[in-house]
Amino acid sequence: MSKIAVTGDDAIAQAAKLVNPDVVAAYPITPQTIIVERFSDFVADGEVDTEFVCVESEHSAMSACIGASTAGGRVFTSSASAGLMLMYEILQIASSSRTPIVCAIANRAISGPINIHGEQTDQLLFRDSGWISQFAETNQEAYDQTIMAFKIGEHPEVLLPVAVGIDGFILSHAIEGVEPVTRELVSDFLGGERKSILRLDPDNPVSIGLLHLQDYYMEARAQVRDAQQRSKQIIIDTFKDWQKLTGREYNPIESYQMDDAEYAFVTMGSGAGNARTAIDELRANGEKVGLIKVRVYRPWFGNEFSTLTKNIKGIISVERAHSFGSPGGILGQDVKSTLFDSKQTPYMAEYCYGLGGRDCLVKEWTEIYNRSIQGFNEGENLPYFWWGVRE
Amino acid sequence: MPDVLPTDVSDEEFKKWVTEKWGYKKLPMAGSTPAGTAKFFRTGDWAAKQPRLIVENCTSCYKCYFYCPDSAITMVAGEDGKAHPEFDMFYCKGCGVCAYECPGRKGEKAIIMEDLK
Amino acid sequence: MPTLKEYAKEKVHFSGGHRLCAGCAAGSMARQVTMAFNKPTVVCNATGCLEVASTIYPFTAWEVPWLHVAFENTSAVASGVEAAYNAMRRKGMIKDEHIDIVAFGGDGGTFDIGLQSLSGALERGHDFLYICYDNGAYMNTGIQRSSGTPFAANTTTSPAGSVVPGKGQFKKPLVDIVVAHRIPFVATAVPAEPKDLIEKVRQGLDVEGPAFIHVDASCTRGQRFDPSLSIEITRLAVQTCIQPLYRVIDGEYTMDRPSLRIASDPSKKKPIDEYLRAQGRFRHLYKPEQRDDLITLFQEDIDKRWEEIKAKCGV
Amino acid sequence: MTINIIDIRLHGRGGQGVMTSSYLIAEAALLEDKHVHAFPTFGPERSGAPIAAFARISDEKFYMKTEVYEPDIVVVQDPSLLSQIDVTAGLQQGGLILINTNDPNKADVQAIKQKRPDVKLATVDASKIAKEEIGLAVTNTAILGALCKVTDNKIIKLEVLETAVKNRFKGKGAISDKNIKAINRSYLEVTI
Repeated sequence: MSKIAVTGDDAIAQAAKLVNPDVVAAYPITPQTIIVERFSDFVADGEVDTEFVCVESEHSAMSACIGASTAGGRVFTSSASAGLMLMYEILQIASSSRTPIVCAIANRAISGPINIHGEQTDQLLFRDSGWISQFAETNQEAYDQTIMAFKIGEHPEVLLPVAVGIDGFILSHAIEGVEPVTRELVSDFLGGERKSILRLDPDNPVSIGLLHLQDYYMEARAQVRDAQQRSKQIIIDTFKDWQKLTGREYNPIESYQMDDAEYAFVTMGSGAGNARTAIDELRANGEKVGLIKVRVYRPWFGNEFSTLTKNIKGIISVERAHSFGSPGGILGQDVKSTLFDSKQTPYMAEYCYGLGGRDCLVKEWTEIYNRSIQGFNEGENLPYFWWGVRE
Repeated sequence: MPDVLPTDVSDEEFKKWVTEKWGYKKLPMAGSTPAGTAKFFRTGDWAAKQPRLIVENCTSCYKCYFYCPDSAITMVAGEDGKAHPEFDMFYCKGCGVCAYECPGRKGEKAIIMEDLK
Repeated sequence: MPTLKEYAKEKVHFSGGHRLCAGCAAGSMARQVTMAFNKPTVVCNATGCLEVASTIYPFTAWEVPWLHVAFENTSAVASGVEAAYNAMRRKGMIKDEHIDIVAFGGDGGTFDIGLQSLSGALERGHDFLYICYDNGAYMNTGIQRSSGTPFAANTTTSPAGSVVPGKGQFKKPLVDIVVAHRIPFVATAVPAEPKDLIEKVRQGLDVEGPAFIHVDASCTRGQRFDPSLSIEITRLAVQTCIQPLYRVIDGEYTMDRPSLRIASDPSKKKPIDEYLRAQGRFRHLYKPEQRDDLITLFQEDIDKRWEEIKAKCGV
Repeated sequence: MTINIIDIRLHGRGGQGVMTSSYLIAEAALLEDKHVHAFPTFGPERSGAPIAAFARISDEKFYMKTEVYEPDIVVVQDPSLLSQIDVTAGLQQGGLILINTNDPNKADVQAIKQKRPDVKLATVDASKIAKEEIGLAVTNTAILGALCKVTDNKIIKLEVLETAVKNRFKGKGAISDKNIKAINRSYLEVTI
């Protein structure tokens, strides 16, 4: 099929259309609005057979999603930033209720001060909630990962909600070419006609969401922990299945120019595009640098990450997110703790960049590289650094 | 092992679940539990008093049945063929609502509360 | 309409063994409500006494499918459940049968933190019945005031001190707020009138679209009275016209018999003094000295509301 | 390994459809199997405020996702912007600037010529064309015909742009034809 020109938001809406969820409960928030608007168009034009619940807040959006998913429906929603903050409480319950809700996120800075532009802190803030958390670099990835998210989340050994993040505006409002797939392909991929999976079944009544006291609470949480662990293999398998159908390769941890790399950038989302471009330029000048792109952030694929960093001298972790008062970045902490277990610990430099949508040019990525290498050559790790902040 | 709901857990199995304190690998998913399992939980030991029926004062008005908060009253046909309350002391918390609300016959209560012996 | 005895044949879907307080009116209410279930029914429950005490894992008193998510969102949860059933029924994934959906919330989960999600669900027109069991404070967490707490009541966050005599505000007119959403069915009820309550639940479930029932449910701990009096206190609420019983069907108000008797014979209307004296939460209105000023204020407010509701019901 | 990328920056005012222009360029380029990334700047600006949009086009796959700071081409949809902002900021040596104006001899247009003698300056009265052909002074489509011409159809071919316009206005009746007429006129009327 020839490519379609779509924004990131539109790509996600188109993907959700092919999946044809039973229920979409969502509340609009910039820069996610196009997803909700486009999906509303599909409902209005009869292109989907979905109950669209146009709720009065994100809190109710996620609550309605849990209700719908617990009832047995296939459920999709979408949010960002303050919206995710409002549904934060309920996000935790989505995973413990084992509801495979798919939530697309147009990542946006969190107030305050108020800002509507790209930043991943919003999605990283619920990293501990039991959600499977992924990021996309391009609109094509956003499209593909949205479809795959349903298969991963709904797998009987997983049954967890899945978040797919795209950087606000940089992807959400940017047009790129996306190679579409057919409804039939998606239907086959998701296992053909979906059977009823009634959980609130009047013929087989159960109670869900009970008060767990000291005697059972840890056991309930351990189930979510195990489901997260089990999801790793399912994610890998799902990515492979998708590749068989579309030829497009996906890995939880992606690499670029890593075969002979001595140094590596680590990042997530659209920033990886600029990193690649900088790497091309650096390589042209003889630098042995590569990129590790974390596509799946939770569960954390530590082994896959370690395999890539076996022979690496220095790691430059660059994230469009921040954590006040922490020893480093949010992603950076995962990277560091993974490296702690490896036999040869490389040097590490951590950067926070691009908060609130601030652009980071390709030449800045090169500067980040040069600065880091200088430090590594002096035999030092570089302390957590906010790139581009005026003093 | 795929996670499942407890739709086919029998009463016997549920009793094991509680007495053996099952671990997370055995427990159904999503903190779910089979419907109506509270019936196995004794709240009768909360009671300091217990109701006693004085059948000749009972008019089979059913009020005690509707007001009992604890499903501790069932209406059972007596020797007179009329329905009278029977108290399930496995559940009864001794609140005394039934006795208070009992209209009785000619001002004489059909249910009175007595100290538990 | 069936008689009370006939209702007694209906199955109760709320078992014993729950851990509500001895003499809890919410327990009586829940039992009566489930007697009205005559179709496949699903219950969504907001966090609160009823939820916590009826479902301490792995025990549940509920014999129908039951779901709890959080405190402030049970209307939204019910919205999602309804939407999913509609979609799955349309797609032929589940049996083509109607499933009744009942949502329970306390006064905290309804008047206060859950009001937004309730309003949203009513506006969207989901087909479900919301039952607010109002015991006049956050009883689950230790008797903190809610906007449903009556005037002058002593709670842990509106304590009767040496200067401030309990809650300074009158009860939020929640039923009026719900009626303003122009939903097809709104009613008030008390567990002291089981036939009336069960009828209303059935009626609320049978209408298409949202239905709402406000149940005055007493609380032995928070309102402070002997457990044996819990039903009597809700009866007093009706007799003093603090909780007039009526229904609003498609905007038409009808007064129900227990209140109608008072409307037609004003001598039957009890002064609120009887309601207040029966409860420890109003003790400061009588000791160390009787606060007739506050009791009069309270009475005037109740009288005004009673006249309003009589006028609306055309009696 | 340098990829040949054409960077375009479009200037206009909020409400004039600058975003649509950038999207149309991307949609047309995609019809020719090119690789694209096109997006507007987004701020709190409402109708009337000066805004910009970007389109990045290449025959080869590229990954870059930054805004455009050193454009090869600048398109100015609203002539009143010339005296208010520096539309030539970062414009590549020997680049191209296309301006919507009813008079190429106006002082602000001439000032750009003087300031940047190295760039190719083209003008077209897109407002007039849009008014006459579409009935609205919305220049976002009209000016793109001129862009095809001044780039010798190398970035977007006129007929491909027509297809993109048809796709975008599918099902909207005569609007599509009117826009296509406007594009064709600006293609013919643009002057360098």
